[in-house]
Amino acid sequence: MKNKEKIGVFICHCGTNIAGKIDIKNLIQKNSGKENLFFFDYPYFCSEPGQTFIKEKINQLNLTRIVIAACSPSLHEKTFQKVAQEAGINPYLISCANIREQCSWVTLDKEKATEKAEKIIFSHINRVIYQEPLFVKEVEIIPRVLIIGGGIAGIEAALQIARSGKEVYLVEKEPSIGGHMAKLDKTFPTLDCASCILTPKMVEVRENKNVKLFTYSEVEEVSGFVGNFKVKIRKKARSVNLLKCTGCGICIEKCPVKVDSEFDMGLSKRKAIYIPFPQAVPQVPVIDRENCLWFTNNKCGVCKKICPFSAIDYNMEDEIVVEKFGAIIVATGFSLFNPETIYQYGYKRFPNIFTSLEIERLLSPTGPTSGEIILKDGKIPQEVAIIHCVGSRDENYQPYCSSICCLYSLKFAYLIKEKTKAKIYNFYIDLRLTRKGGEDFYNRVLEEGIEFIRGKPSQIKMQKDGKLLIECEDTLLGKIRKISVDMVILSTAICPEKSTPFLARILGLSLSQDGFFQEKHPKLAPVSTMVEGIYIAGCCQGPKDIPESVAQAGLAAAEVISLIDRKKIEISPIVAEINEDYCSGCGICIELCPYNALEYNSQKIKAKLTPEKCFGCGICVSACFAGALSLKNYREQEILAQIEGIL
Amino acid sequence: MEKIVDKIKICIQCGICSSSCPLNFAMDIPMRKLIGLIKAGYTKEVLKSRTFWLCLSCYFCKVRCPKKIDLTHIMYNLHEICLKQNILPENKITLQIYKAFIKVVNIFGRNFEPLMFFLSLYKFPKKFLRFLPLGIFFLKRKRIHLLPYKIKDSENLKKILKEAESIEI
Amino acid sequence: MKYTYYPGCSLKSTEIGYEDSLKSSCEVLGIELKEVLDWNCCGATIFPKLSYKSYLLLSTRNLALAEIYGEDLVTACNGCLNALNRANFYLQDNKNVLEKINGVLEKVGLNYHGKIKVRHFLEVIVKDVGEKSIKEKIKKGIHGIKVVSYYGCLYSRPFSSEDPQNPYYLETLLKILGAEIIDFPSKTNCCGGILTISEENCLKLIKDILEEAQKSKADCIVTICPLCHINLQLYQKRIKIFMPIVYFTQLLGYSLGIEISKLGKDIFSLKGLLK
Amino acid sequence: MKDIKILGFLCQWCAYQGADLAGTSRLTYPPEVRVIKVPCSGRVSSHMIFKAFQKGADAVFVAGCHPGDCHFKSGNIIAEKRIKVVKSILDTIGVEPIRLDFFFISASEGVRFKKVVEEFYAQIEKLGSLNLKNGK
Repeated sequence: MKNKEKIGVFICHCGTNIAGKIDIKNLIQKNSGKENLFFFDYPYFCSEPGQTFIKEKINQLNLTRIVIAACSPSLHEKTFQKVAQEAGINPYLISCANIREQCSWVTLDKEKATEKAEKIIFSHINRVIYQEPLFVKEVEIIPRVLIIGGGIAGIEAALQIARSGKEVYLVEKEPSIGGHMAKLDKTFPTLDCASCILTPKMVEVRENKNVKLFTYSEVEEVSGFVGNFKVKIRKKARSVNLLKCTGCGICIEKCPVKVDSEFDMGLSKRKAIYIPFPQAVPQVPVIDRENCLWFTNNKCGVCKKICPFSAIDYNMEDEIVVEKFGAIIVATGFSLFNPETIYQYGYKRFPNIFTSLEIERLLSPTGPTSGEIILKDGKIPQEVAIIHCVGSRDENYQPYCSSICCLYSLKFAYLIKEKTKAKIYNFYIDLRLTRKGGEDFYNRVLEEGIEFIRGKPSQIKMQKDGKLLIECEDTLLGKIRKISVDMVILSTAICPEKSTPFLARILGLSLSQDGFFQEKHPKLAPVSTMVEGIYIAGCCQGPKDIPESVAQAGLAAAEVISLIDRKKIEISPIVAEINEDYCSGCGICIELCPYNALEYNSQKIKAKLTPEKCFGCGICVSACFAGALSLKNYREQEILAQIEGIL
Repeated sequence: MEKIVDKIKICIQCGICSSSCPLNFAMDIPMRKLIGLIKAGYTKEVLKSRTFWLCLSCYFCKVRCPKKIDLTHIMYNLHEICLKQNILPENKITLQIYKAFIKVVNIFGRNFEPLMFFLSLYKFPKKFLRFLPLGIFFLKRKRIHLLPYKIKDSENLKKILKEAESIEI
Repeated sequence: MKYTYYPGCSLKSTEIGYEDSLKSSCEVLGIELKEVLDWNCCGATIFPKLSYKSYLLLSTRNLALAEIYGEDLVTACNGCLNALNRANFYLQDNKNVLEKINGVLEKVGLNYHGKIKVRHFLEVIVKDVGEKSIKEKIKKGIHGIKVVSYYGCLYSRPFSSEDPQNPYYLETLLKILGAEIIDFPSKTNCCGGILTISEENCLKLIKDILEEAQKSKADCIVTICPLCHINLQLYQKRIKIFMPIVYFTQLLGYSLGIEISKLGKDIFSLKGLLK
Repeated sequence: MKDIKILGFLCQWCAYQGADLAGTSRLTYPPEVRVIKVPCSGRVSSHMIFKAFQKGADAVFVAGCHPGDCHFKSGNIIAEKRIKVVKSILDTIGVEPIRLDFFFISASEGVRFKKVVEEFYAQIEKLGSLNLKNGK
């Protein structure tokens, strides 16, 4: 086809990132003079003057199509689309050639890189000729927000959004909100009490009329798109009527069954009907059907008999709630690494070895020992060891740094020293105390006379006298040391929450290498995801402390509020198109479409497309033998032209 | 040596290898330090050390290393480098055992413990005499073959063993 | 069930009892073993120290010979298991080295394609034969015998489907046979290997193991490796701790009703306990 | 010998991001490997693959998200199946089926992207360039 379009090709130097590898001057010289092609180069086209330069050239030369040869379209395609639009060209008449991530950065040889860049650029020139102007559509945003996870991040985000007057659904899988923070005793480095600062927020969640609380509930299905997500929530049968119950607790008192308390990390017992902890929100118990005698043996029934408000309902069934949301925030937090898999540290094999959350419960005044640090035999420990990086920074387990263990280990050292006067050893590899006040706190801990040994212990052995022997090389002294202690604390790693892969699948999010949710951009879009309208906050994105989680929650809330206040959102025009004249009515596409956007029109014996439901994957297009279907911006002739150019 | 440096680049000197080693009490340089010395280029000190000659191939260091460095393999490499430069270990018997083992395998294609035992210790009469009663006590309790078995293709094996020395890996 | 069998040198020279008990147990369990034809030493832990290339050649020759049979290769010696596995994985990761080694092997008409799996006999019995069919064939059982299981280093480290520091198949098997299992934290500690001959320090390792077994009041230590077996047995006189050491195949064979005289002499030390 | 040309179709959610990550991590791979972005690996039609061979590609690969990770639920699985069919067609017309392959590459697998294309490249290099006598 003879090209009648005037095409502007803008090649970016990206400083030396591209220009250092690709001989742009030569490339332009070789190709200048070709009919209807206009080449330009510039150090940074993404910069303000760079953008102005493009606009000027468009207007001067009356360009009709644009090819930008620069970094990956994932980064700046939007920027250049905007530039084109401002200069009067339809944003879908530009094409971005990726000559940085997929050419200059991955090729050693300069000549080869230049050759490859040329091919890439020409493949986009070929394609841009065939591109057609497309126009974005607008849809309304539903002013309701779903937050998954009721830990500190979820609570903070919920409150921020609710305060702005928008409706929030807060879904938590446990019987109470509060998350891990509710289990903590004091928070580093200021040593203020965790529940003293968390409880008021939990109460506010309960009081705020804009927050609809769904505890003991899980998200099961998500469909739709930004502005209009359709979500299925399963409210697990609590067996206690939330409206009738006053939280008097008489049922709990009379329940005969005792099982390990999850909240106290198995260090104390709870009943089969229980409220996980005193400050729980809501203050309504739940029946653990796996252990309740009524459900296991069809006996007992004491709680029902005794309840003065007849709030107990054994016949309660799971309830499914389906609701539409404009945006979703995921704040599902983390799970703690199980050190049982590290055989040499003897967790669960020997007594008096604790994980960090277990110690938090021991330290807590509301915990199983009312805040006293005691051994299994009731004695006060004389020597305590704290082992850092258990499961973290270890290729055999979690390769990443869990970020907060150093500081919480120092916190344990300080608090235990204060309570027991024991001698305390910290076994560390590197101390990473980068948070505000971290170094001051380190100094305070050093002044307390707490010992620091740089070395990763190789094993913990049980001695005859019941003490635990830690073997370790003190790497600063170059000496093998064997230290016997009464108690060992394992500063265990922060792992992705167990439901993370499932949620990633139903939400369409991707996971990073560590198994946490992947953010859209590590620096500039830390709480956004690749799916528009879904945000992440807190530890589900990676290990972090409370201030960071709160900051992320605030940012996620701000993003959501700004999204909803836009009232309308543009949706991508890249959808399928059908030419009914060609359709033979075979129905293959209908079966393949993942979104039910195609239906069978039995009257016409043809497929019928609903563009609003289409997400633009193009699966139907490539399966259509008749060539009746096409995908806008990725039509067959566009891609074929691109193939021709690149080879 | 450069190949070794390449493998230990990611070492964070945590010291778990040193304290995991069952013979760490007998070493002059802890393993972690040995790795550090290699990294820093103190090749002479490294090769003079007796640390790696004590390697029992128990792989505790390898499976516990948080960076998954194959330390056992590095210990093996150090043996090889030493022999190439003719640096011999303090404990002469260790090397003699190794040499005896290789000799027996070279001749027969398989190992034969009694013969290997003899070849290892006959140059060290004191040690030999200490072991003799143990050996006899042991042999009395066992049914053993009295003569070594020579594999059929032993000549060819010897030939290709020699040839293998010339390949580059 | 068919397997290719690599005995290793020890089973053919000093540890004949181990091989006898292994083979007779296999017969009862219906396992068909085909010995690799004209196999050679695997290189153990000694060849790789002095010349890694020679070691690769030795092990690869065995692998190439075993590949002809097409079944999984089983061995009952930890040293051989480790040497063959190490070579196998190394060559699978470094295809260029495999090509070079094959270049040498071709001169004796061999070629290794890297397609074999090397396994320990213990794993075969627990995983492939399985609890059900062992239980069906048990005639006597070893009820009442208190055992500690000692794996040594090279069974679970560094290549194993089990926890490298806490393997459990041996306990699983002994439990099936009816023995009383005593927890033995030193189960994968090192016995000193070949260096026990030259390094007096290694005696401490053996002493620690024997001491712990004695303290736990076990009747015997069950081993799965000829070298561990020799080390634990040989130095008892010098350390002055006496403790019967038996192979797992001997207890297995006994349970399956094989005559005690066919199982090797080690098991005589347990005669008083076996009914 | 003339240069080998390899064309890849990468889904924009996973494989293309993986290729970008290989770039951001400054990993290198043969410059003869060139890629085209598609919205989903399921968009790649058999027509496009044949066209690529016809226009001089010596090998073609399609890469999408890992099973279960597809942004469009199942486009990658459909693509994988389609590739198998196209492979058998290639076989009947005398093109070695190994010149076409399907890979699962996630957005976080920059290193894997490099590894996969390098291995694929080496495999095709051994095979030599494709000689299509009279086109198709």
